[in-house]
Amino acid sequence: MNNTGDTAFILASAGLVLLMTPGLALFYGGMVRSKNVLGTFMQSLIMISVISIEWVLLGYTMSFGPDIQGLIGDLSWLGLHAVGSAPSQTYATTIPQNAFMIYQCMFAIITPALITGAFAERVRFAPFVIFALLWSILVYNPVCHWIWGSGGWLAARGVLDFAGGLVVHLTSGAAALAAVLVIGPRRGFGKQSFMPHNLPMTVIGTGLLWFGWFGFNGGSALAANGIAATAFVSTHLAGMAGMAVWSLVEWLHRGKPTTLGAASGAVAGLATVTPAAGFVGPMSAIAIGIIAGLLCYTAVSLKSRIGLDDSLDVVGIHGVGGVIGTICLGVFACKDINPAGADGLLFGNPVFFGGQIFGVIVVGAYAFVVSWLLLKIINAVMGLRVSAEDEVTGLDLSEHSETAYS
Amino acid sequence: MNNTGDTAFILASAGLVLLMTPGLALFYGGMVRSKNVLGTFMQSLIMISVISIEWVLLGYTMSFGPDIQGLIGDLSWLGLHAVGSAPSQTYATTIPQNAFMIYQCMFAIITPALITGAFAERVRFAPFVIFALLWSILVYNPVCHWIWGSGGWLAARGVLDFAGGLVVHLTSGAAALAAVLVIGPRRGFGKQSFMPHNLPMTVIGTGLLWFGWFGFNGGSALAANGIAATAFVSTHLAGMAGMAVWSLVEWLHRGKPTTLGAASGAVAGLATVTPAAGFVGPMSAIAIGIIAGLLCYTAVSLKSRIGLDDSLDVVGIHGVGGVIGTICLGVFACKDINPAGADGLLFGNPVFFGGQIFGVIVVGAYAFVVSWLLLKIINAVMGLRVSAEDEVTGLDLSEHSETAYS
Amino acid sequence: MNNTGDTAFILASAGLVLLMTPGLALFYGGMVRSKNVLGTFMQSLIMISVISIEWVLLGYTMSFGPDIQGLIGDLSWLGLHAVGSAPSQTYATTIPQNAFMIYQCMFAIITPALITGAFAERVRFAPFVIFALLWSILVYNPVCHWIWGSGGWLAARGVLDFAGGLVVHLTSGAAALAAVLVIGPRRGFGKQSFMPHNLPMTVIGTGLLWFGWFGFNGGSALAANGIAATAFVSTHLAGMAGMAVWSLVEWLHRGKPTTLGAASGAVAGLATVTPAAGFVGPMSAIAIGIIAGLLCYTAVSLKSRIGLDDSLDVVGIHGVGGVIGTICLGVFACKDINPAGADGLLFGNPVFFGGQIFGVIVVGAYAFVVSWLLLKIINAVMGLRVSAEDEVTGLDLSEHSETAYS
Amino acid sequence: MKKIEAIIKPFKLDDVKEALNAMGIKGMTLSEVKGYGRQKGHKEIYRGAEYVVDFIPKVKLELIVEAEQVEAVVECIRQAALTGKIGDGKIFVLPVEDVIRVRTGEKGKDAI
Amino acid sequence: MKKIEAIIKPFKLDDVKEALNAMGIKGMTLSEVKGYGRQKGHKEIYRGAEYVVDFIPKVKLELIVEAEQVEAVVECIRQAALTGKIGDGKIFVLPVEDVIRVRTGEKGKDAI
Amino acid sequence: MKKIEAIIKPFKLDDVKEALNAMGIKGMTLSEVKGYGRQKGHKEIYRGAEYVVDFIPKVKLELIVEAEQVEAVVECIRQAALTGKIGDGKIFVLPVEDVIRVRTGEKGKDAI
Ligand SMILES: Nc1ncnc2c1ncn2[C@@H]1O[C@H](COP(=O)(O)OP(=O)(O)O)[C@@H](O)[C@H]1O
Ligand SMILES: Nc1ncnc2c1ncn2[C@@H]1O[C@H](COP(=O)(O)OP(=O)(O)O)[C@@H](O)[C@H]1O
Ligand SMILES: Nc1ncnc2c1ncn2[C@@H]1O[C@H](COP(=O)(O)OP(=O)(O)O)[C@@H](O)[C@H]1O
Repeated sequence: MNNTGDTAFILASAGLVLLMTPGLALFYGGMVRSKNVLGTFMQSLIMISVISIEWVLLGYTMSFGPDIQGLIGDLSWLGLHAVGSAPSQTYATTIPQNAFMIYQCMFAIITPALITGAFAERVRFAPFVIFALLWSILVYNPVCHWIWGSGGWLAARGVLDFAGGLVVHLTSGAAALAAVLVIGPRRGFGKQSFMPHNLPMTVIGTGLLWFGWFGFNGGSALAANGIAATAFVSTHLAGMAGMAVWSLVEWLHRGKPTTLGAASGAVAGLATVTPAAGFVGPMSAIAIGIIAGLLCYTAVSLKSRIGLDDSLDVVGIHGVGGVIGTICLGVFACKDINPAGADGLLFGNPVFFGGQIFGVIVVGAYAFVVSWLLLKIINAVMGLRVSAEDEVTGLDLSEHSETAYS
Repeated sequence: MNNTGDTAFILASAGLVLLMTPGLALFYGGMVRSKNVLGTFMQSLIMISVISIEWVLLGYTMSFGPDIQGLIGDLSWLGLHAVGSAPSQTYATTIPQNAFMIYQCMFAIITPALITGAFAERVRFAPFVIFALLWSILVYNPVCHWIWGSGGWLAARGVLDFAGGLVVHLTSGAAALAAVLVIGPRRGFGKQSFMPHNLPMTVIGTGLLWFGWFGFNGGSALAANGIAATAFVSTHLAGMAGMAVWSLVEWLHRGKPTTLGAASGAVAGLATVTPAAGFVGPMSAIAIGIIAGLLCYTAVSLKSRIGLDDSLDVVGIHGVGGVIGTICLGVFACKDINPAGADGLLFGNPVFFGGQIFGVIVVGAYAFVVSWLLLKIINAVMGLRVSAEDEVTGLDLSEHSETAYS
Repeated sequence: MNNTGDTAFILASAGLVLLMTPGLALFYGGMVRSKNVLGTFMQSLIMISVISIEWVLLGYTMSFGPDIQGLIGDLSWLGLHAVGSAPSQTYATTIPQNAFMIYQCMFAIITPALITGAFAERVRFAPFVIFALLWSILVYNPVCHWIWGSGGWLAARGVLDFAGGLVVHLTSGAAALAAVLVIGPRRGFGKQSFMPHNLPMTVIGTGLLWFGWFGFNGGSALAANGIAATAFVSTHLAGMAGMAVWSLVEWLHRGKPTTLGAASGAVAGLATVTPAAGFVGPMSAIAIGIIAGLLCYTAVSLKSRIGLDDSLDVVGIHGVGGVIGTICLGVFACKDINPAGADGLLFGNPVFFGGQIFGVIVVGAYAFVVSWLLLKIINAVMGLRVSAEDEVTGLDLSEHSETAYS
Repeated sequence: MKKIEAIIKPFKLDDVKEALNAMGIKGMTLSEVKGYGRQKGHKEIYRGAEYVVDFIPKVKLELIVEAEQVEAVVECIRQAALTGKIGDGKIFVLPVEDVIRVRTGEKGKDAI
Repeated sequence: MKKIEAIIKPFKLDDVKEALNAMGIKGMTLSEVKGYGRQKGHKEIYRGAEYVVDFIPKVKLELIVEAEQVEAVVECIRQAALTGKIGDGKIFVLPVEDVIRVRTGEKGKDAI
Repeated sequence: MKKIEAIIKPFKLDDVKEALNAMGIKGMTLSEVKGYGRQKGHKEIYRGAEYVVDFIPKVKLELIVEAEQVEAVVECIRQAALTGKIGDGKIFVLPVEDVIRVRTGEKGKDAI
């Protein structure tokens, strides 16, 4: 039977997660040069179309359809066959199944959009769209099934991921690393400095992302209950802690706390707590946010050393965040907080901790390898990069025949 | 008895629909020249004041008050008399009536705001406000009663409109057409090109509109139930399909997919599915979005030919969207999806299909004629257009003594 | 027992109130010069970190913990000890206590952020952070306990404040006045004019604030019931009335209605109705909005006369709004609307009216004096103002080593 | 060769450009400037207070032309930019000693 | 007639404008420019990395004055723009051959 | 002393700046301008319609140099700004009568 409160909560959450995609577009768009802002937007926005269509036709059944060997869902829900407004027997049994389906769709949309920050300002639109579509089918859907699909093999091995540390942040972070290696740096990288063209835009994006994250993590309880409240609280506390720590570290390290630093720390904290949100208490969430701020700041600072042009720090924030969040869950998880969860290292359960690390290795390796192959193939077939001249002109004009401001 | 889940859902939806008005201001504001952005904002924002006051005093009882001859509500709820937090016996019987009242208020606000895109950059503030007020009383309230008021004559003839294809989009689209004819083109139309001054602003607006549309269509189920989930899903799928198709067509037609094209296609899809959202299945919703993208793109392209300066394409997107959405409902409606709905042509029910076309003709003609007369009269009495000099200076300075950026 | 509808509603409301802080940052940021926009943002954003950490460790138990003499909560909930997802016996008994805790946290965050508008463009980041932290502990928490904490002495004397006219708006307004006196005007105040650098940004902020205010006032019913609907309606109506009146008065007084005027009137109406939202009927809410528009406009206009540089009019809008809203509640409150409330002067209850005035005097005086002392001390110890040169350079570069636009 | 600098009202730019094209002038550089002069600035309102903004947006055209063209070009710009109202702007003629085209290195007349 | 171009610190603009008004100069054109010179640029931080931005915002004033006024105007601007710190800017004096007022067609002195 | 005005492609600015530094030129002023000339403008699409925007973003460099440096500086800029494609820009040389440093009041050569 559908519960009105749970239904209201999940539909609201689905709306919030959808809002994160334009939010991400703004977050990224503010950081690029003004000649690339629309191109950067488009790479996120078009995911709403490309992935939604993929999801309703194929992705949902691959991810959540009846299990095959723990590896993938079968095709019995192809094109949403038999997915109506009656609740599912397996997932979110108190809300219409199409509400659950569309809520999950929003996760599938934003995940490839996250990757785009890694190769900002230099990739052609067409090959990107093809990459994102194939990536979603070959990387997102399987990993989603392994962890969230009933019968998924990683879930069966006890790996936990409340709202997407592995499924969303690590997969996109690993793909981002592959993309940086395959696509290479922007022209003038190292010589010129590429300063953000519009930091207020990035701040608006951060605000919308934070707001949406409540739906992303809170909604992952799939009901308006105590776990949802716990996840909501963890999300907020890790976000605020990440923001505080990044600002502070930058203050000590560089002499000033920056606005972009605060925004980056917030996103780092929010991303890192994602896998743990509904499984840990508030003090653990704060600890996770602090760790996130420290390690992501370090990762981002190191990056410049090794000369990788992960332009908007997808690896340093989402990749690293997904890894440490999943491992932190192995440390801080507590059954008193969520009986459906597990006890972590802190609560004397090294087995679960080991399982989380196993999950990180499996998902990270799988996502990286498949992404790398996909990018190599697409690059060989049609070329991922814009021409040197187009890169100088900027994506807005060369790829979309538009100018952002006039 | 008030149901907490339904109440939470409708209040949240009312908030979302309110947010659409600033969203629309941004969507439109980004497309005008920088000297007119504040004037464009104000035409949307002030509707929140003008229409809200009209609605609580008069509009609500005209639209939803006890029926007179199927034509209009009587005045027994004047000034919200007897409209309290107890549920209505007639409408949304599981939530406080004042929640239903304020939710409907948000629809009344955004409808005249939609019209403003047609005569952007050239109309005086004062006569516009008077027009909007009278238009709401003479066009919006009656049409709203005919279709959504209990006893409304179009509803009685079986015309369906889930969330406002006729009540919101066709009325505003028809008024927009009248306005374009009465007010005429901007100075230099055809000679100069009027490029958008800030496309990122338009993208922010699109994001907020999409987000709000979940409340607009989802909330129109008036309860947090399966129909709400169905409407939510249809909304998202039609929006994403409209975005995909418009981008694709523009790509083939002009060589590049544009950001504004993606945004326009999304709004076209969202507007077009509005009347159908809670009555059709997901594949039908996708079909509706595809049709919307194709036909709205065509309409907008033709416009320039016939030399009408529907500046921000209200006719081409909301007018056309309202018409084809209402007709598509006549085709795709399915009782298996919503027993309270109807079966469409596809499901062997030409009668219902005919009724929808009848609804389009009646509402389109009524809205166009009354709007045209209103505009003619107001124009004669006080003049709708700013002076040539003020048009050159821009609305921001001439009408509001402000500069947007400095 | 947790009610799903109430839980969904309060979590959604908590998200909305969080969104108000970036909304405020945009509202303020658009009004400053472009060299100070990031510095202005940071003063709001960092509150999310500083106050959240303070709240979970200390603030929540000080405000809502078991009462000591009606003055303050004891420390039994220090660090959220015993605050879990089971409902509280005292507050919001149908939702998880941690949901109530985080919802209240959002109020604590935005209150000191409101103050920053008073001393925009001239204060150092470090001393501001210290001030905000101490202010929250010494002003916000006690006042919050007096009025909303069970056993609070002002509550015991029958003082009512639905969503923060005293707790949020008057405390911040009084602190703003103290800050203006202690810190003094910007360089060139009176000589130069400081025009807003980006009014569209201010409009975006206004839209988000209005949207968030539904959670701020509606959520203060702490359940998805008729009172929530009543508060939601009052909020919208006072906001729209404030916007209408400010625009109109400015039109008559200066010859044009301005966009910033509309935005300011909206915020004035929304702030003023805050203490009354759940206790008054719709017509009273409109009256309150009208009074707010008139008096706040007057206050803001007078300010310039007496040469105080309350840069973004925190005193004139939030201080004055908090005062008149609380007093208006003493006039318009009505038990037919909310039995848990009171009858006001209009309904023949001068005692309650007197009590409200008493509340205003006590809270206003307390907040002003403590804020003034705090600012004096911090100023003496570390200096609140940036150097003359840094003020010329702007906060973005001098305090954060960033440039907003490039 | 001479340099002509013309300060005109922004909305006249298109007319001026067309007029110059019509007479075969194919190259120019323009920039957005703010002007101060006889033309009164506009009033702005900020929270119920009035301010006068006395720097007015103008467009500045810079063209290098051959000495013998100066007369004609100046007159052409003047006609196209004329509204007859205060603030129509000014045209300055300055001496130029040399012109070089980056692409080819051509100098003088050929570089224009 | 001469053209005076002054590159000054933006926050000094109001003072300079007032000083010029005081001596009866009623017309000028200004533009926002970026300057590069002895004055060191400022440091910016981007995600924990430091960059130096060495183009500094300046305001460029352009005024046409009669030859005999040049001395006085230059000194007036200098006084008003002076802070004594590096980066105060420069004033250039260029020859002008003719000035035309668009509105009236007046030439030379009368056009200023 | 002479004034050199160079109109170049924006993305060449860094190269030009470095080249000038290399030859000891430490001062310049630059502004964003729009150029119109042989180089064709770009196409923009607006709701399915096509427009050509024929004003192209350029950067304008202004430097005052001593007469004897002009040759060298012009050549230096030309080399650094060269792409060989249409639209590379122009360099103008104008006479300057005097230069004053605001900070010190120094005149002529010393003020550069
Ligand atoms: N002496 C001057 N030097 C430089 N620019 C000037 C001078 N006088 C006027 N201008 C420019 O010409 C524009 C128009 O001049 P103004 O006196 O307002 O009108 P008009 O040229 O019709 O008399 C001014 O806005 C300013 O940009
Ligand atoms: N040779 C030059 N040509 C053109 N502009 C110059 C030149 N030298 C300096 N400037 C301008 O003057 C400004 C101030 O010069 P700078 O050397 O920084 O300080 P100061 O003038 O006090 O020595 C520079 O930012 C630049 O805009
Ligand atoms: N006669 C002119 N006067 C002023 N600026 C000019 C003139 N001709 C060209 N320019 C400037 O030089 C730029 C490059 O000129 P263009 O003719 O496009 O290419 P090229 O210099 O390679 O022939 C133009 O964009 C414009 O800014």
